[in-house]
Amino acid sequence: MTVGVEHYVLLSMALFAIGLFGILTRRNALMFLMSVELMLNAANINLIAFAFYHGNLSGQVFALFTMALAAAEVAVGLGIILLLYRNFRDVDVTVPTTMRW
Amino acid sequence: MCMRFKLPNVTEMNDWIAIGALALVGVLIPLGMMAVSYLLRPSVPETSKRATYESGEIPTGDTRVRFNIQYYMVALLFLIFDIETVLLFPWAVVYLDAVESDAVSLLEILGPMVLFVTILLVGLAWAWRKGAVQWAQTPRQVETEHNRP
Amino acid sequence: MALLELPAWTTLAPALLLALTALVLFIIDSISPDAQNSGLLAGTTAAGSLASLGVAVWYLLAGVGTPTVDGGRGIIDVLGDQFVVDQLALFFMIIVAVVTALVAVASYDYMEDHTYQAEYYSLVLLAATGMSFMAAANSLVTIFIALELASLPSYALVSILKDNRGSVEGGLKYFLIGALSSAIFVYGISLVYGATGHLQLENIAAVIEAGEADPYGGLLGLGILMLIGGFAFKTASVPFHFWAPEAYEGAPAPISAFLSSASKAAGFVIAFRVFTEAFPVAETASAIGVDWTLAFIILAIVTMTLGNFAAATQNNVKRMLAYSSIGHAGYALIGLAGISAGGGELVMGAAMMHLFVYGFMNTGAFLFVALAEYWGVGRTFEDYNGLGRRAPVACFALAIFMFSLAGIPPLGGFWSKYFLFTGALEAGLIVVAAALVINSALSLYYYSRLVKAVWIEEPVTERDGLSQPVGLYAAIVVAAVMTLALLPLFGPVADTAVDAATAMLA
Amino acid sequence: MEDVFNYAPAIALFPLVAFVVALTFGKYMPKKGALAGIIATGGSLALSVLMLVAVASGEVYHETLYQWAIGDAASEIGADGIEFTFGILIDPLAALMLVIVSLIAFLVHIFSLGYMNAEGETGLPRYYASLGLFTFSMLAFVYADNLLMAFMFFELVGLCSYLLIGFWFRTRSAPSAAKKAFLVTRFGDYFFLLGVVAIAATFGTVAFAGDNSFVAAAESAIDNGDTLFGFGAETWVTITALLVLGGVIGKSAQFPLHTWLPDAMEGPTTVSALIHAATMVAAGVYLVARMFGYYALSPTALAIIAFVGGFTALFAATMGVVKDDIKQVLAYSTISQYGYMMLGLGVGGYVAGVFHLMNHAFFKALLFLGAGAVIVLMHHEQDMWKMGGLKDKAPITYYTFLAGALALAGIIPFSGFWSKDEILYDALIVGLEEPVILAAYAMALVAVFFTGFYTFRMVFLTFHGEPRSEAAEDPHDIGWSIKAPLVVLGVLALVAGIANLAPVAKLAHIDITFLEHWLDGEYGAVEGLTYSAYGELLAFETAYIGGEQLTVLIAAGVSLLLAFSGAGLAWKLYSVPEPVAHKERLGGARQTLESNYYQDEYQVWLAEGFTQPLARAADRFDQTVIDGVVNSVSTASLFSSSRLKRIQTGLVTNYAALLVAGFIGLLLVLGYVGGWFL
Repeated sequence: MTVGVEHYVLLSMALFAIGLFGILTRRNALMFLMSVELMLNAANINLIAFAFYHGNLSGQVFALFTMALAAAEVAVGLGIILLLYRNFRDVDVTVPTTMRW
Repeated sequence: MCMRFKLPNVTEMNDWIAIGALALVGVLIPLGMMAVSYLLRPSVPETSKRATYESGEIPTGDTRVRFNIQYYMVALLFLIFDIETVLLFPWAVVYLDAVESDAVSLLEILGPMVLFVTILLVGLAWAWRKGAVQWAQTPRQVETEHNRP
Repeated sequence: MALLELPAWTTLAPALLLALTALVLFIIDSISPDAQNSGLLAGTTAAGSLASLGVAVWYLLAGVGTPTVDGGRGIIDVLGDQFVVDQLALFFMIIVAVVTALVAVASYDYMEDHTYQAEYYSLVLLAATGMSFMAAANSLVTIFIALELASLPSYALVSILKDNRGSVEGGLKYFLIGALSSAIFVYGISLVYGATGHLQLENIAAVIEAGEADPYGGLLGLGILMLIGGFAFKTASVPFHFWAPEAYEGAPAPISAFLSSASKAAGFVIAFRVFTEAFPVAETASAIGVDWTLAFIILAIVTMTLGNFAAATQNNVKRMLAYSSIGHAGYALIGLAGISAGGGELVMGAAMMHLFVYGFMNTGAFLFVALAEYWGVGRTFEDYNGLGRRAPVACFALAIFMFSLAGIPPLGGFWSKYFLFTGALEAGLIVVAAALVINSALSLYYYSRLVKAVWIEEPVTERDGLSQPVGLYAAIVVAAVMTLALLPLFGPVADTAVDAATAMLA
Repeated sequence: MEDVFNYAPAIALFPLVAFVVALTFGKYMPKKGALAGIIATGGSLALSVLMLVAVASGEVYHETLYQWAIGDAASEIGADGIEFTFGILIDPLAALMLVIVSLIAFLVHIFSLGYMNAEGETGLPRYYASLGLFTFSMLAFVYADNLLMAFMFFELVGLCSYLLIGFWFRTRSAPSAAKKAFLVTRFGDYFFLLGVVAIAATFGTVAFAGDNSFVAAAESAIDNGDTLFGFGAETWVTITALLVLGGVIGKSAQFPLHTWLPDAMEGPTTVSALIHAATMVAAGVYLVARMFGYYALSPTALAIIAFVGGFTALFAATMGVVKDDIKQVLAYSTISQYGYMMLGLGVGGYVAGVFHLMNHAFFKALLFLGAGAVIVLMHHEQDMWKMGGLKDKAPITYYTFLAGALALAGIIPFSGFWSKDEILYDALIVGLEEPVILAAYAMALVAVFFTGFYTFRMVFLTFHGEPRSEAAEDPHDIGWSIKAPLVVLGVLALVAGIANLAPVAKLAHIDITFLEHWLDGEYGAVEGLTYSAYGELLAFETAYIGGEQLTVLIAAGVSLLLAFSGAGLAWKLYSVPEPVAHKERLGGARQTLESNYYQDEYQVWLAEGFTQPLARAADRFDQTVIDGVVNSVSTASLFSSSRLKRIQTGLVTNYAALLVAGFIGLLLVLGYVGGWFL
């Protein structure tokens, strides 16, 4: 039994679902961020697997870009989470609810 | 999700059933054990049980240790500049081949990366001037910090 | 004009100029990190965006991007088809540059005493660069990068008022929803890549047209839906709109203007390009079993209804505008819902016109809120009561923006909505057209409420004379004049938009 | 000569400029804008004469100047699209009318110097501005080349008359008279507008002339036997023609929409002269002449025009008999005379109708200006019973007024005789075959008697006998600016008949019917807009009483006899040193006549008894049902709004959950439609 591309797809979907689950349940901003990273990496798995499957490199290159962008996103995100802590004394994303409706 | 995934090897689905069953069993056994122990164990709540395990030592202070903000700044900078090397890597792989081939001039292979690094350098210079890599605060920075509203 | 002699990458100049200006700002700030020369910073930003605007207009007039059969200089591919400069791209580059310029001028007063001015302006320019590149991006790779380049500075900009709880909360929500959306988006890209083996839009279309993607219909369908999710986030469409009310309300008002006008327009341009170039309606439908326009029909109706209904009972002016901005995204979505195998250039052109007009009237409206925040009069409708007597010019401009947003003839907002309406009818989308009419009628209620508050109601408290900040006033007046000037200019704008749409659908 | 036509737009634009100048700078100008008006109308007159000469030399002008809308809806007859334009059509009819209008306007402006300026009126810039706008509208209306443009300027004419009738807006009566004029004519104009829309929708064109005019289209539709909107082509043409006629009846003060005109005497007398002679009232009849080819297609419409005209002629003339106010008498005479014109056009006497329109313009302007002069003489007294004996004190006024009166009464050889006789002759020869027309003819004939009577009653009461008041004994001076227009018009009233001496031509067999040749396009005309072209369309049969010449003689003789007997009766009753009123002899009819046949009363009764309750009911319906629906819709919207916005809970985790739920919902819908789950 060889490892076909469909296995990678299932793996990435599982990873994606785990990330999504984390987003829906975790209230800690950092956990939220990490869940997003999981989802991005799920996409990366897909990209590299498909690049291998289709025999072209564009998927792999795109995965590199995704990684770089994910890092940049984390940087900005951490900055915002720091501000969150400063202003609300907590990193719970459900705390700031001054604006609603 | 049972969408129209046309998996190439339909006959291998039998193996999948086996794997699925294994996974199910693998999940059910620990869950069952936890459930049994939950039902059987005696419940004696005590504060020391909830304390952080420090190999017998009594823990002191808060769990969360506060770091200096400078650690954070440097970590962020490291994160950004570190990840950019990922983008340098494929370029480095093809660099020699490109230099040797006649189809691509040296400017075409070198130019974009020089530009990329230049932009990074501008960013680094800016961060430097803003004091992001300053390990200790200079008197001047302390002063301006005070003057801020 | 020695245009043809210039290398192809120079056609990206409108975007590159914005990036260059951002770098210049970094250098300025590196040279004197502690000086707060807001005039220099705002001036440089405005100059850079005006240069971008000028170049884009010049290109458009010179025929860059116009198909050669129409007497233009042809659609220009850059970097191996990763970018493409055509009329569509230039049209939206113009919108982005205009809004950036207005926001930069207005920020001069709004951000006067702020600590992080250099960061502010360079982030604005970087986001604008991203939006400008979005207009030209022609591959899913460049689209994603440009989109992130637009998004990341936006997150920071929304929360740039570091000690303001609203600003931080808005930024946090914007960031979290944005991160989730971009994860969904990039996953959608990976699925489309998996189904077709390409990331470049024409190649994807070629694979789909050849029927080679048919075995992976499920992958492709899910991927397309996830792409729609990414666009919906950028354009603040339901159900990815949740960030918008809080982000717009919490952000500095010029940033709200920037995001709701330029960012939305940029989101639409990639949606237009991806769905017209990569996923031809009929062939994609045979691969995934359903017209993707269905998704946009649903989104359009739900988005405009939710936006307008939620706006109707707001007390906070800025939040009302935020919801109205969601409603307008619903209107513009009709441009995608109305595309069909045979046509749709009219309705897509109408959506482009709407975004163009919207770029002025909505920016102007948010800048008025910026002015009110500058004066410190308060945030609710009641706080705005009687401003017309103190500041007639700005309030007159506000009335123009409101009536144009509501779509009162003969203002520009009416014409673009009218074209959307006829386009929807032509495409047979009677329900969408009806929703457009009902929502427009409802929107008149809350728009006129603001005009009434400003001009008719008695002020709740006596207030002294209001100052007249030069930059904010200039930006508001320019936006108002342009909203009015679009009356005679609407013909050329409409022609350009429909030409661009026709070229895309050809 | 062709180049002359390039200046055609200026004919109308001059007065428009005068309007702007008088409005903006009138206050600072020496004569408060009068000079601007005089120069402008003088210029218009000069250009109009040039146009007349150019048309006489065989040129015509038909040019579209500006296209302001194109529709691509197909019309009922299948023509693709419709264009709405502004254009100029100068053919013999328009050229003639341009000269008349600009001449009268010019003279009225001059007269105003003496009538308004010298009397120290206030608000003169407003007066001259309105006059300029009035002239502009009428001139543009005259050379409009399509029905819609004509309608627009027709409305503008109405607006200007409103402004001018209400010039003395501080009095009680003037504003209400102005409102009445506006509303009554507007009532007719509704039908006109409907007619324009119907014609546009039917034929896809509103052009008067050319191959793609609605007249030509209607003709071919009738020839092809088309069915238009479920009617036969001819029936539909009749319906649309009658709709347009609604506007004509309102503007030209025909029964039953004539009631506004006598009240319009509240305006300055100069304005009355302009309204009655050349602009407002003339516009209606001119419109019929302009689109005569269309009416010629429908004998029914023509017969209705003729009958309404004949009836109005008699009806108004009887009311004029009992009036004491000099301007009131003239007002009823105007209604009556326009009845004649309608009769003339209605029986197919296109030339006769236009001829009378021209002659009437001259003598009615003359009479009104003369009356204005009398009013100045009398220190603004208008009651004829307080005048008398002015003959010797103001000879120029007397003799010119007399010339106008003779023309009005139709006494040979004054101009009125020739045109009125021609109308009656045309009516007679058609009437011998058509009983309806014969009835109209009979009424018009009787009206001749009354015309002679009230005209000379007015002359005798005003100028003859002994002065009956202090003012009449010591009249106010009048200047050259009053006398000069009177003299010009007096000469014209005497000699204008030469233009078309049809009876003489028929009896003596000499070719002197110049106007007929003119309108028949012997000098130059737009194809299809000529007398003979109309003649071919007409379906009326004619007959003679023992030969053409005898018929001519009988017609002329009878009408002359009646005119003389009317004048003679007036002479017997009123040409005495101390005339007394003879109204008692009328018995029960007196009250009816003095109340104008209770026309106002029944129209007010209609308005109060029928329209007002209907309006109240509609208002109640609006207040309760419509507003109720609207309010409940808004309440429901706002309520759902306040509920709907609650999904924005403020908790970002909820947002993420809703986002995912929304996405999955979309996925389910698309997957269900696309059959992904099968």
